[in-house]
Amino acid sequence: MSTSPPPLPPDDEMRGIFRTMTLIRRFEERAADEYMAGRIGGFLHLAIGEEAAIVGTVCALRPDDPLTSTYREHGQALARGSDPRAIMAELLGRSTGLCGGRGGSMHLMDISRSFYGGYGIVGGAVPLAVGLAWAARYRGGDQVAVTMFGEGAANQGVVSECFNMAGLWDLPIVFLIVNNQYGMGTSAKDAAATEDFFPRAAAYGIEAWKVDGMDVLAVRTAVSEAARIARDEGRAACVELLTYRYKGHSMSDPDTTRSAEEKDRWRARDPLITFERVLLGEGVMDAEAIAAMRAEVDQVVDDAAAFAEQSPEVPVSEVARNVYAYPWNDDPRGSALVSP
Amino acid sequence: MSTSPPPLPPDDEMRGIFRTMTLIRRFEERAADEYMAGRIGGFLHLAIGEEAAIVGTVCALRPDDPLTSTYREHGQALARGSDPRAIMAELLGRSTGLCGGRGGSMHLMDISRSFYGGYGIVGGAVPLAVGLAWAARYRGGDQVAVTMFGEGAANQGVVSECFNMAGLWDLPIVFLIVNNQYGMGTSAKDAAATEDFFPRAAAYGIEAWKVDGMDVLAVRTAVSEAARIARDEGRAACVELLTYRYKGHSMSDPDTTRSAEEKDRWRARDPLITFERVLLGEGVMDAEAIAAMRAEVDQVVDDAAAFAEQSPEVPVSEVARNVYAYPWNDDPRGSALVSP
Amino acid sequence: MTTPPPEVTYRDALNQALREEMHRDESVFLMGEDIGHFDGAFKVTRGLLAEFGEQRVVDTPITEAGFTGLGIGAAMAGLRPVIEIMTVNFALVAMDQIISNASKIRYMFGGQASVPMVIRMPGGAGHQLSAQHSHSLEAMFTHVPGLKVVVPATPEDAKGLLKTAIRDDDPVIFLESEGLYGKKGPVGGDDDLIPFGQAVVRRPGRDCTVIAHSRMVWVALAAAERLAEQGIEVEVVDPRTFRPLDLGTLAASVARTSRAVVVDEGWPECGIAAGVAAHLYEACFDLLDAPIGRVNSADVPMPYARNLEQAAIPQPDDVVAAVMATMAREVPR
Amino acid sequence: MTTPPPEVTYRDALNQALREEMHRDESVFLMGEDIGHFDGAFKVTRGLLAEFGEQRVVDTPITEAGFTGLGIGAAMAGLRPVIEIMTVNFALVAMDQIISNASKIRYMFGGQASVPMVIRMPGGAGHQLSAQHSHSLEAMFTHVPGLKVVVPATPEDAKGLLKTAIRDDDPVIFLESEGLYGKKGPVGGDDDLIPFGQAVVRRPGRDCTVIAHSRMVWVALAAAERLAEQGIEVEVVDPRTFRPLDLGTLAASVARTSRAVVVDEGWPECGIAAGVAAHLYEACFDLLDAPIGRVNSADVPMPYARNLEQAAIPQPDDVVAAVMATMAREVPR
Ligand SMILES: Cc1ncc(C[n+]2csc(CCOP(=O)(O)OP(=O)(O)O)c2C)c(N)n1
Ligand SMILES: Cc1ncc(C[n+]2csc(CCOP(=O)(O)OP(=O)(O)O)c2C)c(N)n1
Ligand SMILES: [Mg+2]
Ligand SMILES: [Mg+2]
Repeated sequence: MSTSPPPLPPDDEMRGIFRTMTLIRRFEERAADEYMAGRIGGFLHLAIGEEAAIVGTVCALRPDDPLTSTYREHGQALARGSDPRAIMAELLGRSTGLCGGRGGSMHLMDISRSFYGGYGIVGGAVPLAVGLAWAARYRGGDQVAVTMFGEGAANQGVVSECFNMAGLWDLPIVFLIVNNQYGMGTSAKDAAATEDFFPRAAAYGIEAWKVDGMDVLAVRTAVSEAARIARDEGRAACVELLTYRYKGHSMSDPDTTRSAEEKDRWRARDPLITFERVLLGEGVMDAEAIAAMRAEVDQVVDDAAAFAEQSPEVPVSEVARNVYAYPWNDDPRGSALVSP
Repeated sequence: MSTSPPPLPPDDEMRGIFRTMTLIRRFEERAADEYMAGRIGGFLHLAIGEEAAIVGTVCALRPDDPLTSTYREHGQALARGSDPRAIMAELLGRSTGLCGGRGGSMHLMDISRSFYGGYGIVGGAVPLAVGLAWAARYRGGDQVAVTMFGEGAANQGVVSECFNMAGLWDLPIVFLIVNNQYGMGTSAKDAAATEDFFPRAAAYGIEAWKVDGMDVLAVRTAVSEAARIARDEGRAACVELLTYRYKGHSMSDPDTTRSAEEKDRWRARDPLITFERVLLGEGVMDAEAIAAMRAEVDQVVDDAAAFAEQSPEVPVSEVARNVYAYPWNDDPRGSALVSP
Repeated sequence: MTTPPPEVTYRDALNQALREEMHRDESVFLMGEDIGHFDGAFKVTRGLLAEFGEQRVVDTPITEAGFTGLGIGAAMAGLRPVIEIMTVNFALVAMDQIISNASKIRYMFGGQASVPMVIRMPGGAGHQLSAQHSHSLEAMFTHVPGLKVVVPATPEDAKGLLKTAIRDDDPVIFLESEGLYGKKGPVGGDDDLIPFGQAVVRRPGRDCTVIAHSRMVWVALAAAERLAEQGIEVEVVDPRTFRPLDLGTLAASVARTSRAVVVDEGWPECGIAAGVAAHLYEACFDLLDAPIGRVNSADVPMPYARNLEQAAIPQPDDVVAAVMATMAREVPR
Repeated sequence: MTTPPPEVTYRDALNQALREEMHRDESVFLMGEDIGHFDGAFKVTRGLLAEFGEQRVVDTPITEAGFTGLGIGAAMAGLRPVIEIMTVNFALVAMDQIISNASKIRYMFGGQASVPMVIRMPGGAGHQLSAQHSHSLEAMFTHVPGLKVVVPATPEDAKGLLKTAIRDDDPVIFLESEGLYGKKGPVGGDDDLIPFGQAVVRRPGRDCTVIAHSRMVWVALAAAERLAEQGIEVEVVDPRTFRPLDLGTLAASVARTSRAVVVDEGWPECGIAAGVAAHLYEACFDLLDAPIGRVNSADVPMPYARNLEQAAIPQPDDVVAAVMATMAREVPR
């Protein structure tokens, strides 16, 4: 939106951003190993390549701004500061997991950090974020709800419904379209009538624009501006973040539909490498500091994996816990329908 | 779209348009009487005030262009040439009805006239029309599918999905947003983020614009152009028709939310009166011819009502007919699930 | 000196519940199509916009998936939304929000979040609204763990159960009957909550238990009158909620009568009657003298014509016939 | 000289059916997410894009309501769409199109229009996909008149029933099991259609009838093995379609065994097991020696952790236990 390049964030924040991006990358690489070793089941969707979009977003928000995501949300939880141990334990389905092993990789939530969860139905979480924005305004709070979803999700009707509600009621919400150019194996070109997605929000009177989602500072600037519009002007905003995922859709995707050439082109723009160059160039960190940071992050990830692997399984007797607000029926084969 | 006023249609067509608009008006007034007399049950949604939008559309289409509508669709059936007797009998739930008394006012269909039906779920028929367009193209036909839906329906997510599919696949379809400014009792202003609806289609690369839906010739011109785009250029188009309904949402609506002043303002633009002036001014019909036409139409409507009232009820033994392609179970209390 | 309690309609009973709970708790708000300026399609929310303002009584666009999801999000944030889906038929476009989100959020996030939300939905047939507007979807919602399902038959229950629903910490599917809005009866006061999971005997009887809910309670009671004329005394039991289900009360009645008929306006296959019957067969297998009768709507999309529609939905005579069939059965002992 | 028939996977059996029917009838086309360039999420449509081109094998946006509705419209116009909804879980966003349109169009328009369409949907649990991705929604579809519901358990049935579905003039809900795609078996040829409404006995037995469909057939057969070791011979019957249901074959088996257990991966309330049991109680009331056992998934949203998930879905041991409970019952004659 603004034309002159914004000033760089303070050095501390720059280092924090880089550390978080590195943590996400390393954490997910380790998660992939755990998956290959058979300790993680189900789907495992990695956001490797999309770290700038995630971290640039989270660092532009206040910690109490409610955030929702898709199933590709390890990064959001990590960026919000959730314990890597609890996240990894969740991926391994252990009782120490962030969600007690009930959700797994697709359904992380850390409500104590205003991270309102990862959801598996494409587009399905977007109205929840509208509701979080609604609640903030209803209570007179100044939080801004933020929802990240894919360009594939932007084709789901419910997302348009959300644009309309947010525009109509001037809700404090930021829609972030994470355009990684693919929905599973299908190119956005084969799924969407137009190349750009943000004009769909604009058709509902929502301020909307597109930025380079590989550049963490560009994302940070855009999301800050969007959050400002939402917080200070009480209007919805939408930013499309153009990015790329380096891995398949999930660990089970052989990733054969995207050309090697295309992948290489986007790998050349790896957000971690790019940002490392900025840090070095601006003298925020030197090679030694970076190496030390990486070692520390590796340590955190090792520790998280060890913690998760050593954590106990969830007792099977607890399978029917938390279906309802009170324990309704402890017999997993029984019917929760029968009254207590 | 075009700037110079298009030439008037041939006199014959002008007369036909006026007769059809009159027929719709009179037919619906009679239907209202039948409803008040208790002979029509359920909902009865009248399109009185919207005749220009309906007739201007249908006269711009080829008879084999598939058309879908909402529950407010008596006019579409009449304009397509369905027998007024069969329509009125359907409204009365008689065996001679257009749909054998199964559908009633909301679910007229005359597939022999490529009228693919009236549907009750707001927005729900729009994808069906996309499918009709798909089928036309699949078969190499040059029909254009046309779907009429309200501005309230334009808020339903599935309509956006349809814009995307039509834009993506360049389907021969015309989306007609019948903007009568209200969805049931709620003003469009209270339900939509923007005043105009057509930009939503435009956000998907669909050619889209707005016209005066009270002017039958303006509608005819716009829909002709939209159909031309769809038929000749093989691209979707969208026209928003600004109009007004003079009656409540349905016969059971006391219609208290709209101001008398607003109603008067729109009544002054009654499409029948306006078009009558054009006919008189252009010398296409004189007062006498108009009176004769009205008498003839009244005759048709009287006859339709008499026919319907005298028609037999549907035999109750047929309640389970047409659930499936073959008669599955004749016992209305039995289960169609049990195999024959 | 005892004046009879004033009678109010089912519609107004609901209105009272909403008003009282909104006064009691600022976190309660209403949202739905035409509920404000139009007073609601069935006038249940009449006057509430004027009383509570646009922040708490919200007219929505026709986007059921969107605003149901909004309600879920707001509930996660601790508000208590009461969402009106104009009729249950339109819940079909919001099914994903209800089943994938509302019913699962507490569980799949390990208990971190609650969804204290009510989804009010009128439903049922009988007004010639034909196939797309006549659903009774109790079975679909009852199928889903994580939801609570409430089906009031009287003004008193409508009020007391709605108040309970609003204070409940789980998502409640609150199914009203379009055919009952005008029904009058006494109602409780501000503090008269009716707990979930407590069936009620609407009419005692020894010969056969008739289980019916919502509008079908009245159909069953009409049938009971006719049967009484023939000396058959049926016990009409109203479960009032299907999640939770008060199987104890139902089974106790069947244990006394040895016979049961379940009346349900929904379709027969995998329906409420089948579901309740399955429980009763299991609970009372040795006590039943005859197979449990099921009275459902015909297994067809609802027809428009009045005579067809009346033939397709359960009538008192259908209940009479089912009870008679049950009674006529030779006891195979 | 008799070589055994070649074995193909359930996945490839479906692929054969699609390919053969597409060759046979030009009006058949496939549409769904990732079915073309990606070969389908479960690779069922592998190679078909290359063979039939983009007009007949169509990758869609992620808009299940939209393209399901498109399919319905195309079917009304006389084409034969085979829509793939990537998994049944995502059918929840298309529920309105399926229930309000597909199932009702023939009826509510008095027979003027047909909807000759197949909606293919993989489903079921067992792969740790947790709450939003593990549904078995057979009961919801079976509830709805106007739909046909098909649940193949073997490659042969997958192929033969899919061919029948494609040629059928009504909307067919074709539910595949994610857990069966790799299962091998013989399949029929080009003309081997399997009619709807014909149950099949998968294993004969005299002691108890076990009714199971789709993946549960294999769970039931494993249980049957274990039971046989104890001298209990169960008869495993697979209904293959729930609409129509071959109650005759099911009831005949129960009439022989006097005992039944229904195994169903869906939830218990108003589920398939309840629905089938209700029919059997009615058909075989005097012949049953014990209440019909129901083995369902736990009444909970599906948990992620492997041990919890395995505990929540029906296992052979659960079937064994249900059969034993049925057998242990004192016969009250
Ligand atoms: C309603 C629905 N349809 C289909 C799927 C299967 N699915 C999971 S992720 C995905 C692709 C989503 O693409 P996008 O929104 O761009 O997000 P990305 O995976 O690229 O982050 C699909 C089709 C689903 N989970 N939900
Ligand atoms: C999905 C759905 N939600 C709600 C309704 C109830 N309803 C019927 S018509 C209507 C208003 C529709 O407004 P609009 O689309 O503008 O069409 P109009 O009635 O003005 O012609 C509503 C809310 C419905 N039929 N379907
Ligand atoms: Mg994507
Ligand atoms: Mg309107």
